[in-house]
Amino acid sequence: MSTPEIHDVLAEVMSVKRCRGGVYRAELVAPEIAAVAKPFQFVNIKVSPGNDPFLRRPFSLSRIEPDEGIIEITWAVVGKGTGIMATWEPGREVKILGPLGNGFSLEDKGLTGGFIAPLGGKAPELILVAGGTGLAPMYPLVMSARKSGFTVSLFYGGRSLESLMDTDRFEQSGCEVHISTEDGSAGFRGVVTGLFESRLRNLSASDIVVACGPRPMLQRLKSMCGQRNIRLYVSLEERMACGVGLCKGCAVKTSGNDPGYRHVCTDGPVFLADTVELGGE
Amino acid sequence: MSTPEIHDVLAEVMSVKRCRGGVYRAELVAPEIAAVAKPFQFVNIKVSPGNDPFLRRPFSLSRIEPDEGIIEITWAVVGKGTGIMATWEPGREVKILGPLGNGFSLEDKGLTGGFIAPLGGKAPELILVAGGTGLAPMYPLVMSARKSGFTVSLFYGGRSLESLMDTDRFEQSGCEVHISTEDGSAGFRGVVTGLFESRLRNLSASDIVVACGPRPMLQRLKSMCGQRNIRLYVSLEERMACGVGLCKGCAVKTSGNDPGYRHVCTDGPVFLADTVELGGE
Amino acid sequence: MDLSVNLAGLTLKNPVIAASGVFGYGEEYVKVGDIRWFGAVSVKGTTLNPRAGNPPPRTCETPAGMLNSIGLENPGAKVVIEEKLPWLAQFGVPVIVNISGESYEEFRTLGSMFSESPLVSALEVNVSCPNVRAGGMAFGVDPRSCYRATYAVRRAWHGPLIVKLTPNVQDISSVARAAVEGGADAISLINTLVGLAIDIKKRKPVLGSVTGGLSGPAIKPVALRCVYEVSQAVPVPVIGMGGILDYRDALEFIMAGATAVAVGTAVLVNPSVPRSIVEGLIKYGQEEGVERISDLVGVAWR
Amino acid sequence: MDLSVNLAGLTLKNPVIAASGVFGYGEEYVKVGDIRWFGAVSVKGTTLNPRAGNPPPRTCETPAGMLNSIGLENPGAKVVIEEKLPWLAQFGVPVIVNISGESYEEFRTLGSMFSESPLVSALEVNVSCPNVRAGGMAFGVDPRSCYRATYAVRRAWHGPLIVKLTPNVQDISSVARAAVEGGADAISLINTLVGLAIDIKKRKPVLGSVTGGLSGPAIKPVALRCVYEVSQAVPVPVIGMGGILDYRDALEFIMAGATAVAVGTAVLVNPSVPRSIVEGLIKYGQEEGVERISDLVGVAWR
Ligand SMILES: Cc1cc2nc3c(=O)[nH]c(=O)nc-3n(C[C@H](O)[C@H](O)[C@H](O)COP(=O)(O)OP(=O)(O)OC[C@H]3O[C@@H](n4cnc5c(N)ncnc54)[C@H](O)[C@@H]3O)c2cc1C
Ligand SMILES: Cc1cc2nc3c(=O)[nH]c(=O)nc-3n(C[C@H](O)[C@H](O)[C@H](O)COP(=O)(O)OP(=O)(O)OC[C@H]3O[C@@H](n4cnc5c(N)ncnc54)[C@H](O)[C@@H]3O)c2cc1C
Ligand SMILES: Cc1cc2nc3c(=O)[nH]c(=O)nc-3n(C[C@H](O)[C@H](O)[C@H](O)COP(=O)(O)O)c2cc1C
Ligand SMILES: Cc1cc2nc3c(=O)[nH]c(=O)nc-3n(C[C@H](O)[C@H](O)[C@H](O)COP(=O)(O)O)c2cc1C
Ligand code: FES
Ligand code: FES
Repeated sequence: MSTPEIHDVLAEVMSVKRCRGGVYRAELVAPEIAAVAKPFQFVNIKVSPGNDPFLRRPFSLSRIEPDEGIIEITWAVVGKGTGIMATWEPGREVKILGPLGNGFSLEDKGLTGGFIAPLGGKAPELILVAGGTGLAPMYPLVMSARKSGFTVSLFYGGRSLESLMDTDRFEQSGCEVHISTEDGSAGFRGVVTGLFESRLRNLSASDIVVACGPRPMLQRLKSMCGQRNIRLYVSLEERMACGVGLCKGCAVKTSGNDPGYRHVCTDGPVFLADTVELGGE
Repeated sequence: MSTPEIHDVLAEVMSVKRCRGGVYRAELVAPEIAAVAKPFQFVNIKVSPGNDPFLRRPFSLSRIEPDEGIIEITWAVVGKGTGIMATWEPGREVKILGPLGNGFSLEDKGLTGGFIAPLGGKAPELILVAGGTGLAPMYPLVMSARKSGFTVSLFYGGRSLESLMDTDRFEQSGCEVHISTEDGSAGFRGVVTGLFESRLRNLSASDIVVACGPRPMLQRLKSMCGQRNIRLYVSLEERMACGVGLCKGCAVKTSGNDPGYRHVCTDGPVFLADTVELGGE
Repeated sequence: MDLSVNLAGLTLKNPVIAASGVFGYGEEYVKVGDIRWFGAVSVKGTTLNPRAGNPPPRTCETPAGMLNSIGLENPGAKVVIEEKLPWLAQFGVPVIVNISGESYEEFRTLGSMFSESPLVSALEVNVSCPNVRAGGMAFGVDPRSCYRATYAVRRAWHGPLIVKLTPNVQDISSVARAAVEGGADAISLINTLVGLAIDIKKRKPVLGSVTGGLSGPAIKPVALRCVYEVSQAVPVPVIGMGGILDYRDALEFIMAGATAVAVGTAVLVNPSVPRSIVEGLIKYGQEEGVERISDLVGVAWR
Repeated sequence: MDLSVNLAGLTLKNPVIAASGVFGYGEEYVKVGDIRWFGAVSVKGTTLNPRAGNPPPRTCETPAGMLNSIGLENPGAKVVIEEKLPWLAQFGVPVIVNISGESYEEFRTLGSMFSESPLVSALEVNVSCPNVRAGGMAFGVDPRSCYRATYAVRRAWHGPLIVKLTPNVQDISSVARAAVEGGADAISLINTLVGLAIDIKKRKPVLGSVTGGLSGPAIKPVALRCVYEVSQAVPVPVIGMGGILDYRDALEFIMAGATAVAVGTAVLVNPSVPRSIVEGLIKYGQEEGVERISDLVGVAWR
């Protein structure tokens, strides 16, 4: 595990907007964090001064602009903290701690080496599967994967067209985008794992699937990919207090006979699916 | 005791400004409260949504404009709640409960009757003695006392010129204003009770003194007026939770042999000085 | 959703009760809210003789809560029976009289005095007040004395009997069981936690009587734990309270095992809180398809 | 102002200690803060054998606080002695090892194991963890068992001995006196209050292990009351903790009788909190003309 540089900065909110899918997006001025952050890293935010809410809230980086010194986060309003964030106005300053977690970079995992010069005719593929706000952390990975020569496709699903976030930036980066909605209002009618199933057949052992979304979706993917021996990485969420490894609160059970736990904030948030238990209690 | 009409309204902040003496002043749109409020009544304000701060905060009405449907409050920043209030911006909505307390009106106390047509040559006098933010509730009383034919003078003191609030509105209402500062930077050098002492000699039994300020100031006045049999009313503050008589939290000890307590929010905030104990524990 | 609940033989139209001590005897409340939104009201802790209460300051804000050391300021049982209850009866809301004795004998006397009044729907035996020297919490920290205080009232009072417990103990379930053995028809919990605040300017405790009782959202997790435990330990209904501000908090208590809930400190901050909770519960029932609020009691452990 | 304090023979350069459980063994902390701002650090509760901890979810926010049910996840005493302490020693900050045993025997073994290490400045006997089944809080709720657990360590360990108490009792002073009789040189308090939260969507307790320990500002009044009481009841110094966020909170504890203070939950929200407290205390000392922080210990009751 590398030792990330973690900064606790008072960042200015540069912009906040409500986007498609009912999510909010904010750009924050945080050069120290933008300079070193990797895909799938996150920040822990003190949403407002005072004790209500009391703990910080973790959010993935949905865009990283090291040159401009800006990071972006994208969130759905699900409770008190995210509700307050929706009322942020430009100029406000918020305390953010980051970048946190190991993130996920193809280089770190030693995955790019063999693929840049593909053996056969087919370029190695990176398949992203996202449900709901699970799309947020995907974009920085697309950026870096394209640089490493991967073909990238995204499978993204939600309840309905309105619940889906905008995917333009993915398309503009040369990523093939496949959409599913449960009500059929856009793309494939059904859940995203159903849509992904057709593609799964054509994947080979050198390809990689990275998924982020609700636990049941991740569970299903784990069994699908497991059956076909496809390498699956899952990004996990757990209730967090510190986000940096101090409290041991964000435990996730390791799979197999090992009775232990790993921690989302220091060992994750991305895990090789085989190494963790995703089963609902 | 009359039954006041109490309203819990969501009032819009119309203006907030920082004034001389380092105090803040806000105008709130609250027609229901403005319509019925009397001098020395107060409101209990939920300074911000959420639990921090948790309880409401009590503030006297420093101006009442029934025709415009506006009330004004004036405060010093002394802690968390008043600090947040200083960041209020126009357009914000705050929950305010009021008007609270009995207030102080010369009519209610049966004080005006004999004075409107003075017996001798001298008009009855109302003397106001204020220390610090104790000046805030005085202005509405000046307005109503002038209507009732009283001669009104104000004795107002603070540490220094900078610590003093603006008294223009008092002068404009035909109130004689006497200032003291401890450092001599304006008016009489010394404490306000010292300044008031010279006037005390000329007061007669038909005159009334109303005081608001720190306890030690009120204590001193009580003994000064007591010696000369001058009727003194004091406006008291106590830590409050409800502000309406539910919790019995705002107790003040009654003087004499009676071992009981009275409550600032329902029996006050103004008390005849003789009836309450002001002594520090 | 049917909001009515049955509490020790008493039917409440909704499960939201005014907690003792934040409602007085209703006279002040009517100026700021409508009593009829409450399923029942518990009046201020009442003693045999009138009490003036404790020296000020009596309250102090704390993070997400407050300390109080009111000290059972009340006009005494006689005045309550002769003046307060007849007035309060006009609203048609069941009245629970919260009583506090300094001895078993006093508890029995209070029980028989209130037996004479037809206006009392239930008695709530307060063995948990941290703010008085004699009696108060002392009876509630030990199963034996809790049993005896309950039994003293039980002998004199034949209506619904609620015993209100303190969380300032190491095993609240054993105290609850003792109350049931002593004749309690319901258990209400929690009363306040003993706390203190220091005024760093004066370098002294803030409260005139040094310690006080901690209430409000801060104590909600402790209260929920007590309800979760006690509702599984005793066969009688539990009234849950401690930090309830909205219908979601109320649902937490009900799911943890409370048959009814009480709102204390919230009333001081927001007098119309019973209405907003009742309306919130109704909306929740519609959205989630819950027919009877009582179907949710204890679902978290059932 | 002279911030140094003497704690059971140990001199700390300032009175701000990292509370056990929010600092691990320092490895994560160094990435977000400078250990040297602490007067001392108390490491994660350490057991004889490694512990994996409790099932998730392990934390949950509550009003002005949080619940945790970590369950003493730690690598065991051997790894701590061989790997963690030697690394931590480089910072020159006194290290307090917080130990938790499942039996008196285990407490004694832990005492003698840590006696072998020259890197331990003090032992803190944790008889107050609400999150483990065996041992944990059980030893701290009863004066006799607290005495025995303390004495078990005392026989094996001759350095400064701190006993950490739980507030989940009805009379914390008698437990504190028992610890002193058992050989404690200092008392630290408070550990967390037992609490619970319900997930109203799932209709189940939030935490994987149902109940958890409540910490943070919410519990500050309870902690202050315990410090105020215990510091008057025992002749040894008290380390106060529970909800301290800033230097004002620290002053409240010191005035209430704490010789030193510890910060727990605050570190999770704001890792650089020790620095801001130390700087705040220095500024306060200048403004108020206080020469030694130790002059303020217990002024609220002295
Ligand atoms: C590493 C990580 C990265 C994340 N990235 C994003 C992101 O990019 N965009 C986004 O919208 N959300 C993200 N989340 C989830 C986000 O942190 C929670 O939605 C947020 O903390 C909820 O705060 P709240 O105050 O609005 O909700 P609360 O009022 O605290 O709770 C509302 C609901 O959210 C659930 N919840 C609370 N905290 C968490 C948590 N830490 N993890 C999961 N569920 C929780 C509760 O169970 C509850 O049902 C991430 C979480 C983690 C752990
Ligand atoms: C009837 C009444 C009328 C008032 N009118 C005014 C007014 O017109 N203008 C004005 O500036 N202030 C007024 N006050 C005082 C004002 O309510 C307090 O200054 C305010 O509540 C402090 O809030 P805070 O959150 O800023 O302070 P906190 O952080 O809560 O406390 C800061 C300091 O203020 C003290 N304090 C807290 N609450 C009270 C209280 N209720 N009474 C007295 N001291 C308190 C505390 O001891 C502490 O030292 C009035 C108080 C009462 C009871
Ligand atoms: C100001 C105040 C006065 C109280 N007085 C009483 C009382 O007289 N009798 C009693 O049994 N409980 C009394 N309580 C305790 C409450 O009834 C309730 O048990 C406790 O406050 C927890 O609920 P809450 O957090 O909703 O306030 C009082 C509480 C407060 C805040
Ligand atoms: C996540 C977490 C883990 C904790 N682990 C321990 C522990 O291992 N041993 C211990 O004695 N106390 C433990 N505690 C209790 C704290 O040391 C402290 O006593 C308590 O949290 C109150 O202080 P606070 O409000 O500042 O957090 C833990 C607290 C938290 C929040
Ligand atoms: S959130 Fe604290 S260890 Fe992960
Ligand atoms: S503040 Fe509640 S009775 Fe006066």
